[in-house]
Amino acid sequence: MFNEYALHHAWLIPLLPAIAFVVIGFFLRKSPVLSAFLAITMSMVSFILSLGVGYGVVVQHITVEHPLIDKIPWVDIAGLSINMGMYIDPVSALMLFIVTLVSLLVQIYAVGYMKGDDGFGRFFAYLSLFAATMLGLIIAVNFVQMFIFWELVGLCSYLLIGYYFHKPSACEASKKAFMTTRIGDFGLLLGILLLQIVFGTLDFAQLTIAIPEYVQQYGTGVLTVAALLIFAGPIAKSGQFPLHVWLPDAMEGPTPVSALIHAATMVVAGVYLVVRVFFLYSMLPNVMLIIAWVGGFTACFAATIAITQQDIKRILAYSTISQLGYMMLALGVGSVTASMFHLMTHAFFKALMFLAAGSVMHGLHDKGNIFEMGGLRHKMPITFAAMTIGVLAISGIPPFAGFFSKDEILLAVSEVSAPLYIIAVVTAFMTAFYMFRLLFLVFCGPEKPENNPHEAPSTMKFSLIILSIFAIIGGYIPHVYHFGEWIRFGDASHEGLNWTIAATSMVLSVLAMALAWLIYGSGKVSPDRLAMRFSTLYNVSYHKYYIDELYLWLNYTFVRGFGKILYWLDLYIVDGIVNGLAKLTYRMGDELRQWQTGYLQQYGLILFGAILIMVVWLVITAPISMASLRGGAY
Amino acid sequence: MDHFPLLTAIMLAPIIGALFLSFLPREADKIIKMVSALTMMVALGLVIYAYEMYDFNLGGMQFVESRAWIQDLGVSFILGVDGISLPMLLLTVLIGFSTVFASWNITKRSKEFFILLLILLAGVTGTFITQDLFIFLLFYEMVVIPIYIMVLIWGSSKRVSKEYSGMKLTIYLLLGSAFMLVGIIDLYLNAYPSGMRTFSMTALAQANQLGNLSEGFQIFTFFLLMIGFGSLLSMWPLHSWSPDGYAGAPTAVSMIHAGVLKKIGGYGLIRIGLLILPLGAKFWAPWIALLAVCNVLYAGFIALVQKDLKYVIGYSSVSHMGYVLIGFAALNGTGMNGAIGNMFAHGIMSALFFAMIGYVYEKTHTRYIPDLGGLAHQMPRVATGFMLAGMASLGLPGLIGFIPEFTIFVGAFREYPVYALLAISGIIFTALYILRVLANVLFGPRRTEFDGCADARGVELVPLIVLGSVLVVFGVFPQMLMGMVNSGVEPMVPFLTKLHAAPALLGGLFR
Amino acid sequence: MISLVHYLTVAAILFIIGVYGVLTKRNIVTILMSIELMLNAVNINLVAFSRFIQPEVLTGQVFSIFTITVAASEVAVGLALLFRVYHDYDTVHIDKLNRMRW
Amino acid sequence: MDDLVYTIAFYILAAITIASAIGVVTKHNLVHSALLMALCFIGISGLYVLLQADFLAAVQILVYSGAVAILIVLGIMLTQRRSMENTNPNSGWPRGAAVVCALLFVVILIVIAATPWHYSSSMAAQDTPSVLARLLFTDYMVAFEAAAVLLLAAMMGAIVLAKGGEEK
Repeated sequence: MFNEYALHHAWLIPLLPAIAFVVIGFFLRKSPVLSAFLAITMSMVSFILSLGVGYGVVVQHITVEHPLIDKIPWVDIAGLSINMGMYIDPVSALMLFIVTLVSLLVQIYAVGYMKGDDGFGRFFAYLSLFAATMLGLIIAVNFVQMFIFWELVGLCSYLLIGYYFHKPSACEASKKAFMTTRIGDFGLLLGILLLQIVFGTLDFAQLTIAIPEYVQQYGTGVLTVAALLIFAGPIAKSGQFPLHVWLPDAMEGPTPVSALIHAATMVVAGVYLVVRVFFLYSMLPNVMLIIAWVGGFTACFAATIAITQQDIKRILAYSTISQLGYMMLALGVGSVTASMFHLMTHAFFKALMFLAAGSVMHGLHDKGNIFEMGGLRHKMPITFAAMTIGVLAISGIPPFAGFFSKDEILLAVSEVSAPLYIIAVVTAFMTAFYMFRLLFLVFCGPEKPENNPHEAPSTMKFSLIILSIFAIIGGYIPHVYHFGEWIRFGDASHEGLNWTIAATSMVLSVLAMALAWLIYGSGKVSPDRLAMRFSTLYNVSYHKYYIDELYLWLNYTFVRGFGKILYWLDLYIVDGIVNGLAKLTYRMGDELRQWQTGYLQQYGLILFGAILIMVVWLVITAPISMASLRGGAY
Repeated sequence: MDHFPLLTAIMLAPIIGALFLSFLPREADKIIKMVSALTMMVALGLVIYAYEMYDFNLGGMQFVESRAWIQDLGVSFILGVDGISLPMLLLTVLIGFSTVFASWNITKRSKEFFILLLILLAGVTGTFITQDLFIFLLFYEMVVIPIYIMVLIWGSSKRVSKEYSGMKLTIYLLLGSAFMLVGIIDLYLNAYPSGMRTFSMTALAQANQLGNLSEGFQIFTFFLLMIGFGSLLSMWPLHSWSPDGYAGAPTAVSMIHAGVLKKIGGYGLIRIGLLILPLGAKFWAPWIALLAVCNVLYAGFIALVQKDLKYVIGYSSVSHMGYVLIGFAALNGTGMNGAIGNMFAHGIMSALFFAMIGYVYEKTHTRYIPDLGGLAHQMPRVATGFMLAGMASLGLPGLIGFIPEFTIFVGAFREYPVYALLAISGIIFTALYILRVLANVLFGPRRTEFDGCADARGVELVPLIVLGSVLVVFGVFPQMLMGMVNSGVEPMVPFLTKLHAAPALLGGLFR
Repeated sequence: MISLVHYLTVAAILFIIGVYGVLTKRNIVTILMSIELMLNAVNINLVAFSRFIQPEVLTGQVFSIFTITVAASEVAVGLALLFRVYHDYDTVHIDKLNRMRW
Repeated sequence: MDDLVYTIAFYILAAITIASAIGVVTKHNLVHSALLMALCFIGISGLYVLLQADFLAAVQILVYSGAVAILIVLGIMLTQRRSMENTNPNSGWPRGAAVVCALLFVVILIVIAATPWHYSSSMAAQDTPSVLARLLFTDYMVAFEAAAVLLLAAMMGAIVLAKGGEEK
């Protein structure tokens, strides 16, 4: 009964938070209690509905091959018709569950975290809007709907990163986020247009049928281009190299936002998009290879940066980039299952870690540098426990969630490419290292007297505890209950753990933990000395490979420089011609007005003279004869 | 005339208002403003009624009124609207209604200001509803003169003096109309033999099918019209009046100018250029597409480095007109739909932008971007308007700009993949300059020097609410706009298909 | 026999003398007088036409009467203007009144 | 006999008219010019008599030789303070003007000579004043009234102009 209702009213899931946004935005902004209450209630209902959807998917045997689609026309004009609707299959049901869950928990958390902030109502309005747009993206039935909500989540991200708009750094970060993703969107839009031109439709269900036929008939040339262009969108949105630069800066937003948007949900939209259009990518092995390499490179690259960062949220941000790279890698080697599995577990443990980090910063009055922290485990036991669970999960220690999903990915990669497998393993090692580094620096060691930490309020603790539970069991339960049979592309992948691979990664993680303890926990090896020793490497990593600087330079030199040159052209050439013409007219008038002597008699003389000349001229050239000159007969 | 002359009433409402105003004493400031608001409200109500009553299934010209006027010349007073002109009409009165409120704080010679404003609006309304070229020109000239006076008296001098910008604006518009006039007379003389000559657009549109217009003639005349309408639409390189003109003009004129007047250019290109001279349009379309790309990118880049708010939006509107042009140049139903939709969308967003800039300037007395900052602290409502307009401008889905732009891209990509690709890259630069403006003007630390600046309140909010809600509602339910536009474009689709099929020179289909 | 041509010739001479006066004299009064001469030349023409071409209808003479009326008004206004000019510029010479130049 | 008298009278009157007209534009003394103008007008009225326009001849003497000449003299009186010597000088380009006038005259003569005039043989109207009065008050009623208004306007204009505006 309920699952039936939920399935056919899944469009309510995004609509309810949207209503919350409108109501809060227009009426409740001034009232923190009411706006939080409304936002959380709507999220709660959405969550329950998506649980219903998930249950419905299971009992009604809705599979990836037989999705439930419902749509209504939105725009219908000559040559283009766009529908809006919902596309329910196990993948989107899973995403609905993840997003509504994390969003609900983050909103509850934010009640405590944002308490007393001036823009409390505004914050919840934005969060609701985000939830609405993200959920709309998940149930998209076609590329246009996907693109629309894709852009809108970008807007929410922009608004929320720039939430503290009085901070110049936040403004810059929000601008950067929007711009960087916009570049990706450009590619995405082009790809979508290309598909529209080729197929005349952008509907996922129709394309699923049309594309294999097309490939059989015409080959993959155009489709490769389209697929690569579309992949530009995920590159930007999911922070893949080289458009990852916005994600660390996005940490200027409030921490709940970082947890919700820039860790758990929005940034995985790119992964989700690739999964959604896997019917396209699966046809194009070359593109898949590119995706795999982009993902693998990003994973390793971001990890190397994370090692030397000092800001707690930045470390987590680079870790997010790295993990997103992992998911892309999994997709690139063709395993939707592994990718989605990791997406889910990552959402749990990364949100958990971000919320724990928020709790730390909340306790330390917005201090972010991990070297200024230490010994917090005594004053903040719950936060400590939560962070520990998160770190264990991301490092792939069994039986925490990350272990199972990571293993799945490594297994999938190892079957395709050895170099990528090595990269993935190295990344796993580095991940464990920098996560434990963070954990040891923040929570172990001596307490710093200047810090006066206090444990988080109860709403924050509530969310931490719930997410901790998911981070613990979120890997094992799905693993046991045949995750891969539901979430897949093509045939169900194999079950069970490959113990060689699992053991390798586990051993490496433990080694990394030991190394981190050696350097940052026990103090046996001084981190400063290491930094001095490998100063070039350290600096390059610390400055994120100078990519930000490069982009800034490119922007200033080329884009703005070009703008300046064109403006000069406009002012002095285009407008110069216009003004020159005006000046020419003026000059001519100036010359001609000299003839205007003011002597009336001169004018009269010229007048009569001219009349004479005209008469004579007319007679000579004889357009009028003498007879007509006479003026007729009288 | 068995039904109520709706269109005449719409056009006459501002004129009657202006007449009424001229009898009011100049001290009656409040009453003058209220009368202006009232007349525009009547016009708006009538247009919304017309929009609602328009029969989609029937399509074509509706609410037609026809009276003979100068029979010797073949001029008749024909009014009528279809799916192309009705959105433009709605745009005109929406913006007209908002401008009255955006000018609420004018105290200097307010009587003259509102009289001129209403005359201007009546003129614009007339150009969109008339079906006779002669009357079209008549109304167009009626528009130009009030603008000149308004810029000179109520304008502001920044980089260029208001005299310069007023002069530039007017001369460009008159120059454009001179080309237009020559083209139209040319057309008039050649379309039909003496004795059958007429200015009626419908009759002239038949002339091509009858084979009265040779291809060479069409190419030449379309060129004249292209220059005329192009300079109105600020087609590159005839655009340079636009930023300077907006910078000098008072808020209301900038709003009307960017919002509606430019659209007369696009409207004319479609209604007169394409429908009457299809072969000319086909010949010139690739060139228009090229110029459109220039518009988009060139103006977009320049907008990046501007320091005056109005210049940013001025160049931005030049850039957006590039999308309209490329949509037109695609010469297919999709592109045409997008071009017309985008004209409407751009009208609303640029008017909102200029209204907000007007408020900012009024309160802070500066438009220089580096001097501004953190205005979201003091003026959250104005900031909301700015955000809405900015986001619509960079084509955010869910606001009015997205669907038309997307439609244009679909239409143009099919015909000119390379041009379209370049034009689409404009979305990046648009975002760049819009975000730069938003960040530098609205965000950042609170500046104490603006603490005294009050947020928009009372009637000042009307433009924000009216235009903002149109922005959102038509964005969320685009079919409300696109359905109407489509009802005007759909009948043209077979015509356009035939045009595409016609060989480049001397097509048998058109003989 | 004196015919129309004679009268027209006399009128033409008179008219040309008037034109010459208007074109050459400095004094505004003389210019006014020359204009009167021209007007009279026209009157002679009108009356002569009336006499020789349609003697039974006196339309030409009626026109002459109107011309005389207009000429009288013109003289009155012209002289008034002359007084103004003399009062304001202290001259009656037309070549001094060349302010309407560049 | 009548013809001869008529011819002689015409030539004498024409000579007076033209000679005095030439005097108007050549005399150096303005007062002489004015008086010669009056003489010229009298000559013209003589021509009117020859043309059997007796009413017009009377009007010519009254209006031109009387009113206009007086006005002109008054104008001279009010604008000339010093001696009357050389008050009517030439200016500009007398030679050029002479050439233009001569050519113009030639053109007019050609036109007059080339036109085939169709003379009417019917008798001239007698009792011109009553005929004219009938015409003026029937066919030319509107024009007549307009002329009246014109005169009134001219009078008011002359007064306003001569009086001068409010001195500020």
